Parts: sequence; C-alpha cells; structure tokens
Amino acid sequence: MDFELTDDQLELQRTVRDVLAQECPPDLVRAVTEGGAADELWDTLVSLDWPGLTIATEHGGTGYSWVELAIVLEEFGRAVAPGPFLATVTQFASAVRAVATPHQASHWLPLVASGAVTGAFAVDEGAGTWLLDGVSAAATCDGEDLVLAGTKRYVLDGATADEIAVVVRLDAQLRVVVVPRSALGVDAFAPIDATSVHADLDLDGCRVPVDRLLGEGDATEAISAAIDEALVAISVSTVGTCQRILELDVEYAKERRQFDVPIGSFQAVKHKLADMYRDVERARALSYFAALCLAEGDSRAAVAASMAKAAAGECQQRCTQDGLQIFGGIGYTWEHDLHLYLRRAKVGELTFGGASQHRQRVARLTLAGGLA
Amino acid sequence: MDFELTDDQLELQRTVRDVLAQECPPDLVRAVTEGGAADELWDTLVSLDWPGLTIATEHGGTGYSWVELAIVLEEFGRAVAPGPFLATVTQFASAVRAVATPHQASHWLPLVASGAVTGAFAVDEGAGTWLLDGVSAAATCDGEDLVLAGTKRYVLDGATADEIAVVVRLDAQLRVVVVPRSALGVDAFAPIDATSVHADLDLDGCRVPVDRLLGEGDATEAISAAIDEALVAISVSTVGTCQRILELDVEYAKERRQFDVPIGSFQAVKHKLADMYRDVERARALSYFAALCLAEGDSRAAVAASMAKAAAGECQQRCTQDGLQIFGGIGYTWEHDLHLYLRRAKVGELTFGGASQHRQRVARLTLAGGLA
Amino acid sequence: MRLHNDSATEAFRTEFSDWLDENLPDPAEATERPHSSADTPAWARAFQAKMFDDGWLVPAYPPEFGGRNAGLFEQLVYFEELGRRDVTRSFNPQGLGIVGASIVSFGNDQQKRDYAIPILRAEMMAALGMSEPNAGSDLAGLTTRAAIDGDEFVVSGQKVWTSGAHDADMILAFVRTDPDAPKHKGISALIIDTDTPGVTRRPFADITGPDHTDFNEVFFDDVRVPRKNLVGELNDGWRICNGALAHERAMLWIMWSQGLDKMLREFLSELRGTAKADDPVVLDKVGKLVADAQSLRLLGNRQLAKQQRGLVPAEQSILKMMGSEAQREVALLAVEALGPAALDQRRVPGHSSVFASDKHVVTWFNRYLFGFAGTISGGTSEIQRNIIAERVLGLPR
Amino acid sequence: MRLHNDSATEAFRTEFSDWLDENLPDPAEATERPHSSADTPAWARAFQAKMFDDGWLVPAYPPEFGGRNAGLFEQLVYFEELGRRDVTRSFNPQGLGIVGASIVSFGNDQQKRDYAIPILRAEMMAALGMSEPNAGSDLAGLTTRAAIDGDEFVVSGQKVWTSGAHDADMILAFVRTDPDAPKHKGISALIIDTDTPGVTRRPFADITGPDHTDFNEVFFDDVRVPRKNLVGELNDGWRICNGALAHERAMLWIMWSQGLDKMLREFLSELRGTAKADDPVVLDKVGKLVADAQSLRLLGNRQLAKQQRGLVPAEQSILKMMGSEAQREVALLAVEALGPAALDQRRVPGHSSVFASDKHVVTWFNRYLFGFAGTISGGTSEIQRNIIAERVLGLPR
Repeated sequence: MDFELTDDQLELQRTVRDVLAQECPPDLVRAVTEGGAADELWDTLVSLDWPGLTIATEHGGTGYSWVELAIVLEEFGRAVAPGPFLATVTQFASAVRAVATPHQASHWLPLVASGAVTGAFAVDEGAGTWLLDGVSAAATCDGEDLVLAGTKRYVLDGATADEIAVVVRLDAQLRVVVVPRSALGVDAFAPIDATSVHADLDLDGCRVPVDRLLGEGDATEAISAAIDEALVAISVSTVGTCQRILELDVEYAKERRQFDVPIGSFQAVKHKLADMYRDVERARALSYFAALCLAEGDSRAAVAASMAKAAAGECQQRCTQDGLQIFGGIGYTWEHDLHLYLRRAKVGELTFGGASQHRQRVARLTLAGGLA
Repeated sequence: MDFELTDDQLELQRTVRDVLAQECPPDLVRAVTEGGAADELWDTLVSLDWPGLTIATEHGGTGYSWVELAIVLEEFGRAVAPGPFLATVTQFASAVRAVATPHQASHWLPLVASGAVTGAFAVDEGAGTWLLDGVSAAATCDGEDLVLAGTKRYVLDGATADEIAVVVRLDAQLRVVVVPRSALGVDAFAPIDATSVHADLDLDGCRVPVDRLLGEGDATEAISAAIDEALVAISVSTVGTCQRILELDVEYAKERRQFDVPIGSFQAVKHKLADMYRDVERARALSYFAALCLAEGDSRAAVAASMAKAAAGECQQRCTQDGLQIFGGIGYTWEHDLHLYLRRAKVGELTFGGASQHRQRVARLTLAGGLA
Repeated sequence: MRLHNDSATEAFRTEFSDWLDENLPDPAEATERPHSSADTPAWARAFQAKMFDDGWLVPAYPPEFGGRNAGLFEQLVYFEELGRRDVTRSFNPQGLGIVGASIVSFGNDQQKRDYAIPILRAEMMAALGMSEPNAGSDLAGLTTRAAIDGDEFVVSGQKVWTSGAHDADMILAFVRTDPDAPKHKGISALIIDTDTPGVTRRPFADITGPDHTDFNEVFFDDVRVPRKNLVGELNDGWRICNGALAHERAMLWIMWSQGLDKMLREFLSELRGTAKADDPVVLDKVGKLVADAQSLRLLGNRQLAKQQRGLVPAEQSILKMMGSEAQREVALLAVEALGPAALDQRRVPGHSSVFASDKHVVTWFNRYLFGFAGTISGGTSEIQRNIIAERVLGLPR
Repeated sequence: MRLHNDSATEAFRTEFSDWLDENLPDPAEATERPHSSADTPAWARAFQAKMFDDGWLVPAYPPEFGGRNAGLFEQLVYFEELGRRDVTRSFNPQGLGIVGASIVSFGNDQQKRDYAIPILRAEMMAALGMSEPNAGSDLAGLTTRAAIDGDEFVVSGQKVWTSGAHDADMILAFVRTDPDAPKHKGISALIIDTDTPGVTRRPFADITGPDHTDFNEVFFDDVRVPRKNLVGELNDGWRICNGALAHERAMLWIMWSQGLDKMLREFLSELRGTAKADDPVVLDKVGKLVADAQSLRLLGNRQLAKQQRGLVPAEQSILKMMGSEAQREVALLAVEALGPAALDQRRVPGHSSVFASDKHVVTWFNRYLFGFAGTISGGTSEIQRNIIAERVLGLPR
C-alpha cells in the first residue's frame, strides 16, 4: 500500500487549512458557542463546491474520493468548524447515496452538491449506538403517503437541517425515508458543544409522499455502510481536533515557566505529550485507513471504521484530559480557547457509540473473520 | 472505627517479620524455586503455634482474630514464604470451621492447630473463579462410604496437602467432604511460582467414610464465607509482596545512576513509585478492612473481600509491571530476587478470580445493596 | 483495630444529629441561591451564625470561636452527619476554612475580633489572595510587592484565581515584603479590605460556562494597607500559608471522601435498572470506583487513628490525589455510560439539597470539567506525586 | 494513497514466495534447536547460506553481500512473506542485523571478507558488545578502555547483556579510545575474536528461568587486539553505533509489527470458542490490541511511503514504543484471560514453526516477562517518550 497523501492531496490539505484559518478562526467558533451563527462560513464552503466533494460529477459534485473528504474533515475538526457540513455531507448524503435508486440519487445529491439542501441522518432511538436492531420507528403506507411513528434521538443538526434521512421499519424491512424537518416535532438539546447541536425528533403522525422512501427493499446493509461513513467522518474530525489540542499544549509547555523552567522540561509533561502524540498518530492512521477502505470499496471498511472510531475515542480521552491538565488553571477558564476543542472532541465520543463499544465490535469482527 | 493496629498487633507484626527474616530469607525462597524444600520453615511455624492462630483455644489454637491472621499473612507475602501455611490455615481450616459440625470441628481443627495435618481446599472446576454454580463434582452415598466423581482444578497445594476439603454436590446440595490427598489422582502444574504449586485433582472413584462429610444440609453460604476468607488471605499476602517490591524499587532508584544522577530523581520514576505506593496503601487498607469485617462478623464481609481482592489485583499489576520496568535490565535476570516477588504476586491474581471479576462483583453487590 | 466508635463518640454524634434535626433551615425559606463562593444568602448566614453560637461551626475550636474543643473522632462523626444530610456549613468555604482559620491561629486579638469572628459568623465574606499569574504551582515565586511606608504597606501586583473576590469584604493576601530574601522567606500575610482604593477585582468565567463567574483577577495598584493589618510576624507568611489549615487539617480528606460518595451515590441511582447496570465493562469501572471511595474513607480513618496515637501519618499525601482523581473518574464514567444523553445539559442528576449551591457543577459533563479543579488547584496531581516520592519515599529531589 | 502495491512489487513478492516454497528447510531434517542467539544448527546455517547465495538474505544489499539492491516496498513484501511463514532469516540476529551490517557499512575490504561475509553466510557467529553495567540507557557513558600500544589495542573493562557471547566467534565491541574526549566522542568499534587471551564470557540466566541462558557478562582483561580490527576511523564509534542499522532501519518496525500479529493471532485462536470470547471486558481489550497491531502496520507503511518520497519520517520514534508495549499487553491479557490455567507452564500456545527457536518465550507468562526486554533494551519506553517529546515535539531537554 502507499499510505501517504499524494502531492495533490497535500495541496488540498493546505487549501482547506488556509480557507478555514481565514473563514473559521477561533473567534467565530466562540461566537457560535455564545449564541451566534456561522451562515457565512457555510456560504463560503458552498461557493468552493465542498459539499459536493465526493458526489459524482454527473450529480453536480466534484467526484473526489473519501480520502479527499477525510482531508477536509480533519481540517474541519482542527478548526472546530460549525455548521451543517458534517451532518449533510457525511451522514445525509452518505445515507442517500447508499440507499437511493439512481433516479432518487439524481434528485437529492445535486441538491446537496449545490448547497441547496442541508441534511441530517436519524438512526438511534435511545441506545446511544449505531446498532440497527434497536430501530422500532415505523412507516406505514397510506395511499400515496407514508405515515411515520416513533421517536429518533441524538440527531446531529436534527433541529436545523432542511431534510432528514430517517431509518424506519416498513413491513419488517429497514428503510430510509427523507423527511422535511419542518414536518417533525423537534426537541433540541442544551448542548455541551454549541457548534454541534443534537435533537430528539418526534415522528408520530408525520406524513410524507411515498416517493421520499429511498431505494427498493431492505436496506440494512446499505444503512450499515452509511453509518460506517459517519463513523469515519467523526473519527477523522476528532483527529483534527486532538491535533490542535496537542499543538496548543506543546506551545504552552514551551512557554509557561514554573519553578524557573519551562514546564515542558518536566518529564511528567513530556511523557503526557508524547503519549498524546502517539494517540493522535495512531487515530489518524486508522482513520485514513478506514477512509481508504471506503474510497476503494474494500471489504475491511466496517472493521476499519470501528477501529478508527475506537482510536479516535481513546485519543480524545487522553488529549482532553491530559491536554487540560497540562494547561492547568489557564485552560480552566472560559476565556481560553482550549475548551472549544475539548467539547467538540467529547461530542464525537458520545455519538454513534463510544470507544469501548467499537473496540468490542472490532474484537467480534476479528474473532469471526481473522485479522484485518 | 479505629483503623490502626493496636500496640499488641504491632508487636505481633514485628515478631513475625523478625522470625521470617531469620527463617525465610530470599535465599530459602530461591532454593525452593530451584527445586528445594522448606520443611524446616513449616516446623518453625508449627513450633510457634501459628497454624492455630485463629483457631479457638478449645481446639488447641491461640484464638486470635482475623486481624492478627492478616498481619501474619502480610508478612508471609512480604517474605514470599513457601510452604503449606496459606492453603492449610486460610483455605482448609476456614472451610472446616465454616461448614463442620462442632464434633467434626473438634476433630479437624486441633489437627491443624498442632501442625499434624496440612490441608487444601478444592472448589473450582475450570472457570477460574470462586463461583459455586460451576460445581458439578458429585458425591453419592454407598453404605458407610461416599463415592466421588468429577475433577477439581487449580487447587493450591493440591499435590502436597495431607487432607483436601472438596466441594461437591450431594442430592442437589452443596457439601464439603474431607478427602485424603493420597486417595486422589493428582496432576501438579509446572508452576510460574514454585513456592505455590497448584494441581488438578481427579475425584473419580474415590471412596471415603461418610463421617468425612462435613456439617449437615446445604453449605452454600458457609462455603461462600470460607471463600471470602481465602480471598482476603490472598489479598493481604499480595499486599505484603507488593510492599516488598516497592521497597526494593525505592532502594534501587536511590542508588542506581544514569545520566550522572540517581534514576529516582527522574519524574517518570518518581511518579511510577508514587502510584505504586498509593496502590499498596489502598490495597492494604481494603484488605485490613475485609479482615476486620471477618473478625467482627460484619455483613459487609463479602463485598469487602472482593474489594480487597480487586485492589490487590490492581496493586500487583502496577507493582510487577512498573516495578520491573524501573529495575530495567538488572530485574530481568534470574539472579536478581525481584522475580520471586513478581511470580508470587501474579499467582495471587490468577487464583479465585482476577481483579476485573471482583470489581464486577463489588459493583453488583453495591448496586443491589447500597454503598458499603 | 475495631469497626465501631466508642460510646462517647457516638453520644457526640447523637447530640449533633439532634441539633441538626432541630435547626436545619426550612426549605421553604431557604430558596435564595448563592452566586459565588463569597456570596451567602441571608438564610444561610443565619444558619451559620446559629452553628457558631451553639458551638457547632468548627467543633475543634474553643467556644469563643464557635466550637467545643472536640477531639478527632468527634470531628469525624460531626462531618459524617453533615455529609449524610448534604449540609454545607458555609457558602464562603475559604473564609471559614482558610482566612478565618489563619487569623484564629496567627492573628492578634483585634484581628480576631474584627475579622475572624465576623467571618466565622458569616457577617463578613472573605477571599484568599494566594495564586498569581506566574506563581501557580510554584507559590513561593509570588511577586506582589508590599513596601513599608511609615505605618502603612503599599501593595502593588496581581492575584488570580481569587474565588469570590468580587463578593468579598476582605482579602487575606500573601505578599512579598522582602524582595531580597530567598524565595519562600520574605512573604507576609496582609488583610486588605476590598473597598480600599487601588483594589480592582475582575471576575471571569470558568470552563463550565460563560455565566459561571467565581474566579477573579485582583489588581493592587499602590494600595495603602495599615500596618495593623499584618497577620503574624513580618516575613513569616510562608508559615501562615502552611499552617492555616492546622485546626481541621486532619479532616481535609473528608471533603474528597464525601464528595466522591455523593457523586457515586447519584451515579449508581441513575444506573440502577438501566441496561448499563448489566454491562460488564461499566460494572468493572463502577467496582473500581466503589473501592476507591471505600479506601479513601479507610485511609482517612487510619490517618485519624494515627494522629490520635500521637503518630505522624503519611496518608494525607495520597488522599487529595486519590479523591480528586476518583471524582473526575466518576464524572467521566457517568458521561460515558450516559452516552449521547450526556450531550444534553438540561439533564441534572441527583436530588437537590437546600444547600446545593451551583447548578453549573451538577450536570455530569460539568462535574467532569469541575473535577479538574481538584487535580489542578492546591497542588496539581503531578506535584502531589513528586511530594509522595520525595517526602514519603525519600527519593532525591 | 492507495491500498495496493504496484505490479512490479507484487511480482517481486511472487518471485520470493516461489523461492521460499522451493527452498524452505525440510521439517524432518530441521529438528535441532538453537540454544542461544549465537547458536545456529547446521540445517539453519545451510538455509542462511542458501539465502545469501541466491540474493535473498538482505535484499537491500548488493549481490556480493547476499542481496539484490531491493527498494523499500520490495523489502516490505519480502518481510511480509517471511512473516506469513514464520521464517527466521538468522538465528544470530545481532550478527546479521548489527555486527554484519556495521562491517558492511564501515569496515574495510579485508574486514568485509574475513568477517562480514562469513557472518552473513552463518559460517561465523557474532555478538555485540555495547551495554555495560553502568551504561545501560546512557550508552555514551561506557568505560571499557582500549589503549593503543604499537600495532595493538589493549582492552580492559566489562560488557554485559551480550547476547549469545558464549557461542560467538567474535564480538564487535564499542570501547573508549580517548578518555579525555566528551562522552560520545572518543568511542571506537573493535572486532575482538572470542578466543583472544583475556576474554572471559560468563553466561547468565534471564528472568524467564534458570536454564534460559543467552545473556553474558564479558570481561576484557588486558586483551590485545590487532589494530587492523578497528572498524571505521579511530574515535568514530558513535557514528557506527548509530549507523549500523542504516540498511534496514526503515524495516525495524516490521519486527514489532509481525511479533505483535503473531501473538495476537495465537491468542485469538485460543480465545475462539471459549466463554471468554463473549466476555465484553476481554473483547474490549482485544479490540484495543487489534487496533494497535493495525496502526503499527499503517504507521510503518506511512514511514516507508515518506522515505520513498525522500521525506524524513517521524513515525520511527513511536513504532518501537507502541510495538513493545502492545506485545507486553497481549501477553498480559492472555495470562489474565486464561486465569489460573496460566499458572501451568506446560501449556504452550501457538503452532511451532521449524524456526521456533525458544520454548522459554512462548508460554504466555514467559512472553509477558519477555515483553519487558522490548520496553527496556534498546532505549527504555521512558527514554523513547523523552525522545518523542524533545526531537519530534521540540520540547526543551
């Protein structure tokens, strides 16, 4: 394998980083955290055609691979970028692409690529995992309409997205139906990270035209594949966030003096930072490997996605905890930016299953099928 | 509560330590590890009446409480004392005392107190835990005899003890029957620690007189209580062993120089030793609390025993791993004594359930019954 | 060794327990919440004063300072009874525990009358001026100057992390009075009334949220402080700094122990009956924390027993480290066990006592963040480990 | 980025794979076991010589040293094929990998002919004299002296941890030739034949058992070594010490990666079908280790890809630390998951390859102990972390 970015990919990385440095500085994140909006950032991303990065050119996208998307997501995580990108591109669009008929795809994907529609993906009903056996939300046909019932929980952007891809049961099959958010009852959380707001959705009595039912027949496998994409997206974004925490800590450890020396000369600080570095590198490697599996349609994508999510979870646990501990009091203030990163990293861990659940999934898949 | 040893107890501690320093130096342990015997040590312990420490005076013992026994056991662990003390006093005698009728007790306990008989306790059948629902070894009555069937595994001193208290099912009741080792098929292990040898026992066809069946009726609770004693004994013995590892490491860290300074001046070494110290103190506190609960018949004895075993397990894990890491190459040699302690500590962890299993038991008991 | 206290100690417990039953604030009247650690609502001031007057505020003190010369185990059962009921003695804990205590121990009679007793009776709110921007873990490096000018000190410099300063009437400030002396010589303790000209307090929000404001930066700009406000001897501040907690030093672990017990209790009551209560991975961690809580209590008890016997216990060195780290762990486990439900900051665990001071710290996520206060302030966990290695184990500095 | 190699690399794999299929030792004849890391049974000597002669021993070398000037990815697939079959190239790994490599890189023609090629062809067994009793982690502190006396060096001092010295024909010893120079100047590399008068080798047992004897103390008592045995320039030994591994440095991670894979594979095959394979606490740890193994492979691959592009990779700094710690963890998990069954040292996991050299290291408990060799020797894990912090992250020393 060739496990390093190509020159073109490195160029993309630089471009994304430059754009975000300009358009998404910590002040913007802080403004959103304290109640503001980030509409201009989204407009910029749309003008750069990034929502359609991995959407096929025939659907108005750029047609890049998942590796390029991973590059963008890592930078988004590094900048704690707010806005609808993550849910729209890595959850809604993934679900649509995985499940829809070609005809439906040619309707929805151009809308995503052009930035005309933002989306979300509603799977979980309270277990806090990615597991589909917990789905009991139901759709029933009523003439030309589908009538929905049930509740979806912890939906990223569930309170703000235009359209929501909802996983339901229909005649004992798992299906995805695209529902306008305006047709649903929405209960948004008071979030720990105001840049990624989750919501519970009440489906009861919601009625949509039957052509919003994606694909044909049971979509369990396709939904699983879409969820794997969501896992990898959260993982690589978390890597970016943790990378930034590490950078902030290293910088601080070089400058801050206690007992007449920089605190970075204490072995306790050095070893914490060395372990953070190792965890970031490990999570990055596993995230890009998962992205590469997605890009090449490799059969290891599922186990790779869970390895990435587990590694990102371990990485955020160490980087948030030791990252804050190294900063000491300064990092404990609202005024310091550290907590912006910390909150985002923790949100990633808490959604679509935590590190321990994914480690167990990796173990079960490996015991069943041999080493990756 | 008064959670410190009394003057008398401190005096006992000094006495035991002095005796073992004299009678059980590391050279003796090494000799046993390399194939020798420790018969003289056992003769000395018998001459000091220690096997009967907690056996009532009416049965020829000294009648001390479990706290005094804990003091002795900690010193035994500290000296990695070989020989039949642990299995005889904290497993065989505990089982007999918990289960036997007064008449049977007055037969067996004086034999233990006088050192005339060494014993073992056979519970496990392969699960590697203390759990009684795995017992399927059976006894059936045949006239004046009991006939046994089944296999017992991982029995400490199972290859050497005179008498073995075997947990069996008889008419759907859990019972204990005392079997002469000579009547059993014995398969001794090649042990990781030659000072504590385990064996598998083959009960099939073994025939003993019916008066060797202890007590009357189902003994599940009494057996559980005896197992709790075994847990506390292993825990407090492990504390002593880890204490010695800590002492050896501290001493070495003060002396050994690298990069022109004692390695104990490096923060990485300091913090490892500080954590080892904390874990030893924590495990010691929980072990003595459990001993105190046994001494006073407190209802928290079961949860306390598992807390002690869990804490001892965490403590040995850290002390063996970091204790060896701090010593570096020197500790990696057969010639250095460190591994004698390391092996004993690891044996404790591997018997009667490991730390994780006991943590789970603590959690279940606590969830069921409130905090201890 | 024995599990139970003697009957005299238990009688003491009963006496206090009865007093509490009789005198606890009426929840209907105790509705006002404090908004900083030097803000005490009227109902709480009244309760604290009542504790003082009846000799139950600091039992170890003599009666004139609100106590009854209680022994160590009497103090222990006292705190157990407070903890069992979630009773907070004072909403100005640094006033009661450090500032008041320092003046009781080292102040002169006038300072005791004018400051210590009003602080203990909650008539005056106090703050502690110790940390500085460049003297956090390295307290001996403080640089706030106090130059002597006739009958006055002229104080210049900056303090930070001064809890509740914006609501405090006075600050006990540690200042450098001899710049030429070695680092931890040349420090003195001064009482500085917060309305003295030149004192500026800037409260700032902590990590838990922009509206959670307790810490302050305090700037001293040529602040003139009368010489009579010097506590103890000139240049003897380091001793005061270390001795301030003498009266209840043996009891400091109780705060960690009870805080941990409370969090565990609340977490377990959330866990009971959920699917996670049967998840071995969660149970594994719960068992660890239950044992942590129990060992903290045991080691605290052992420390007391040693002191009772006139020995010098080493337990103290690990209790704060164990307690603060375990508290952070419980909160993190709760966050993880809740999973995405922990994203919702409207979810407030536990029952609320009349003394519950601050909703900011009681969501599990904020409790996790708040846990860092324990592993950072008052000597970071890293420094605690250095101390254990050097002072307890005797390793070279 | 792409998952698969180009076809030329895969063709190289096929060529080597075919060669192995044809030339692997016959198990029936390969029964004799080596008893130290400088002891090679006749069948293994023959196989190693065959690899040399056919250019498969060190593919990166030119043909005259048993290679074929292979590129980085060719070397990678070469090691993958060896690993897949559990093939050991040499039972004298320090001879092949360090001593031979040092002489190939820094020796003169005569040394290459008299030492390097015989070592590579397994006609001569070599040991490495680097560590000393007081120079373990601090290698620059070595004190074995070599004074120049005419055409000879006179060597005095002691080495330790010299693997296989008692079975070796020669030792490449690092000695101090200029005692006045700063610490890591003044060191030279000497070839010392083990039968030279004054050389005493005392093998000693390691922690895994009294009969597991590979390490030696080596004493030099006025040992006279001809000047022509100096490798490289006088006082240039530090460069040799660091440069010895240059040819396969990019491949060092493979050892950790393959060792970890092998242990995991054997552990998982023991676990399959047992009750522990459904225990979430065990699965949680297994998942962690599977991800460790995969990330090690990925980071190793990334290092190669960077080198291929002419970049200087930083991955190397974490690979050894990750690999050695993960290996220790797998063994510990196996011991814990086995429970008391792990007490029985007769239980030998895994299948045995003809190359399996040492039963001492393959019980899980001994593998756990053996794991410490990885976290201690060649720079302890603590020193690896210092290096990462200082060289990769740029923290002050």
